[in-house]
Amino acid sequence: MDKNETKNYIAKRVAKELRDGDLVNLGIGLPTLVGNFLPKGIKINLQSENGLIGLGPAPDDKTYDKDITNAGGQPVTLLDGGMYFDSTLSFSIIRGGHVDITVLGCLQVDSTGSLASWIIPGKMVPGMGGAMDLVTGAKKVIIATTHTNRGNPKILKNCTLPLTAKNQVNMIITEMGVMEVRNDGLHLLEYNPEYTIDQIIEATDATLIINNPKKVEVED
Amino acid sequence: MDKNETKNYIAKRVAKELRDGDLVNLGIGLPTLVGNFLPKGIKINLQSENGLIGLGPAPDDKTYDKDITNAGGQPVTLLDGGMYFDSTLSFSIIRGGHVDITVLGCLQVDSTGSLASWIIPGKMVPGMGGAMDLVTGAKKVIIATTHTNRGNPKILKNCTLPLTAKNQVNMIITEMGVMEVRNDGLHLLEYNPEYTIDQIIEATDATLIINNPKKVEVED
Amino acid sequence: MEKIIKLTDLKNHLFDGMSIMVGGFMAVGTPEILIDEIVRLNIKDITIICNDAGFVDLGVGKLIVAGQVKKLIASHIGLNPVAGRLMGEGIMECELIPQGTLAEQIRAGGAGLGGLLTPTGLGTIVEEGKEIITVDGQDFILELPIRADLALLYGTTVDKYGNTNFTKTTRNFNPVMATATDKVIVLAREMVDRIDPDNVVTPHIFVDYIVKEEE
Amino acid sequence: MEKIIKLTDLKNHLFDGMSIMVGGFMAVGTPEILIDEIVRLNIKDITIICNDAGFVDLGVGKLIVAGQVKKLIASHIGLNPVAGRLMGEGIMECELIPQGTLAEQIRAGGAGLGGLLTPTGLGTIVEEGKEIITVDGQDFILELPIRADLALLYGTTVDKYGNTNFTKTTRNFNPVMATATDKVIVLAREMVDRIDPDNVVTPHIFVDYIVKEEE
Repeated sequence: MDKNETKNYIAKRVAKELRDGDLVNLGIGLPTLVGNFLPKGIKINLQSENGLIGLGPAPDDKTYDKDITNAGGQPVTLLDGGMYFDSTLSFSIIRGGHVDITVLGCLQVDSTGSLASWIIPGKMVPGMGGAMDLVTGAKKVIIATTHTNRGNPKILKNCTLPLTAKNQVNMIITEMGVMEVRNDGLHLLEYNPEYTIDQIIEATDATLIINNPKKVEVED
Repeated sequence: MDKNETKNYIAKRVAKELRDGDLVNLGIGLPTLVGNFLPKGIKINLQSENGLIGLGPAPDDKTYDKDITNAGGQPVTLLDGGMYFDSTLSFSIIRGGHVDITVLGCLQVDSTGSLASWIIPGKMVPGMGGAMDLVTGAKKVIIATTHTNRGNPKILKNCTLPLTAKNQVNMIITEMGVMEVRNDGLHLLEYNPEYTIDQIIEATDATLIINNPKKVEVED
Repeated sequence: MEKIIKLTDLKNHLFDGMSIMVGGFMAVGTPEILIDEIVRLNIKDITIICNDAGFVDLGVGKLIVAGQVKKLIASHIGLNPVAGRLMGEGIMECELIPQGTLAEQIRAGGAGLGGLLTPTGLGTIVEEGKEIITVDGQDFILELPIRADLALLYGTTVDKYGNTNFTKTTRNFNPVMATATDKVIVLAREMVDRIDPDNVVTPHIFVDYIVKEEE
Repeated sequence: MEKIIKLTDLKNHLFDGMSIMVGGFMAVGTPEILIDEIVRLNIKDITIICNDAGFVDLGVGKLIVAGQVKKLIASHIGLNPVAGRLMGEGIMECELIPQGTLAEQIRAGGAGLGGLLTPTGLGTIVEEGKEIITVDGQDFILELPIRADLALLYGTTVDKYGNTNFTKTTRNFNPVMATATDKVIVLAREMVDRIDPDNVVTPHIFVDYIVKEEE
């Protein structure tokens, strides 16, 4: 798989976690792709924390409106039934547990469900934006990420960078497989048959609990 | 003065405390009358804590709308420029210090600016409604009340009934005069020349600090 | 998902001992026919969270008069003498809360906050049994979130998605209650095709079911 | 009271060392020409409270690039590399706050609350130096109110009273900031005769002055 194929593969598998009617917040980058691969018959509501529900596709020349952007500042559109609101209601929705699923990227994620995604001290300090609230408030937190970063594991026993949230991640989905954070550790539930289990273990710093994992199934 | 004249006298004197552009919340009963006696050229904004600013007069048959009521549940109207909002914004306005003046009645009020107005244990327990927030949040709290209740003082050294708020009242206006709560006690700033100073002292349980009080001036 | 249900379906969402938030201020903005249905079904031991006790024949007052309310959480009960009597006789538990604090507690319940610090009620019996927290030398009462099993709201205009608006002073506690319960049922005065996305007060994601006032 | 002022009157409300809340999210909903005027006037040592650092040539980013900002309080600075550099070099103080916490702190500042309890940031550096309060066995961070001297907002439609609405995603932090400062100035994209009283977002009592975008 090339880079784009990898991203789409991950996004397709994440999309299978969505249920009809879910309120979903997708982070910038890879997570945004999830919206392209919704299972048939499934309608979800996409929230953007800058103040809308009913996020539609990027506009064309005709539908472009500079007053409608997503949390990344990019122009978007609003679907029928969607609406706008201010930042306090937006985060009441997020912190209050009204978001069913949030999908985010990471710098690091670990076997206790802790996440690091907003700062590399001395190097990159973009800020946490809405990520800390999303990870704390959403009913289900899915990290969608490449399994490694330039060959270095991103899935660690314990995050070493400053955290975005402690013990809040529920699921990690990569091009290698699907992992779930449980009380006893990180379970490999599904694996991509393009990789051997040994390769996955090798690419993972965290200890994986492996108990008859299934093969990942996504449509081409 | 008969009962109505007394009430109007008090309301007229309270009205002189209002400044152009003030946001004002008037309690049910006597305080409501204040709106009838605004000084010339003064426009104020009346708030009702159930969710509006721009309270107008009671409706006639033509303007009656069952969806527009004040905090007493009575039908009212909305003036040009007025608007509706929900209870959280209503009390952000009140608690947040955005109300310039609130005028309320009382069961008891005392020389420390404490107020009792919401419960007579075992007898009458209407509840505090929005009064505690109003008295705590408004920039200036004026108690508009008859000086006594069936001959018994309402202006006490210390309230004996459960409090609505502690040390929040700024001014007490009765048919006998105008009193201000200061750090050193209750000052009689103005008196109604229909009464002697001795009569006022006699009708007041609290100690009055009296230092050349002026005569109350209200228009007939 | 189809959100519109019949009034008679309301029973599927009710149970003895449940807690219900009811929108409205002195019964302005209260979904009366939903209340009537609960009276008819004789659901028992309800905890009601509402701005006030309504009147004996209007709003949550009807549930109180019918003896169905175990506990009332409200800011004011003065216009329903039966509420005062039942409270005085110890038949109905009644927790009186300053109106602004009640609004904030419900908001906290819906917004995932663990509580809020308010100056309202300091030095009064409202502070009894509560934690006092000092910030920069100033005291505040720590008030905790309130949530309930169900919210019953009265929407003026509702679209098919469940977006809901409340006209004039019927708004009051309705929008905040929509955020703070496990389930939200709106009585719709009028169903409309569309609400301007800039003017939606309660987004559809908060609304689980809609009952049309005129079926 | 006449609320409409000229852009050149803005200087009467500015001073070195002041704190300013600026509406907008990545410069969407930011009153650009008010920012330009502050750059022109070269007001110094400003504390800016804004969702983010804008861009080098948009939003509060322009003030940062001009070296006028002593301290920035924001949730995100990633799209303005100058902000990151000035922060890294210790030239500009920067307090990064989770976006939802920032919104709540400003709300608390406007609503007279002494603070709020949030789970956001627990177990991260966000909790450092803050009081942790346990409610029913669950930990929360006590976050304190934020206020400022001035708010600069971008209203889409404004009536002569100062009632203000914000269209689409330009709304963001604008309405809450209107509540939490000593003075509020709105840049009006369009003056209108009337806003439906059911649809007013920011009531006129919060708005002190209005600058028309097209004079």
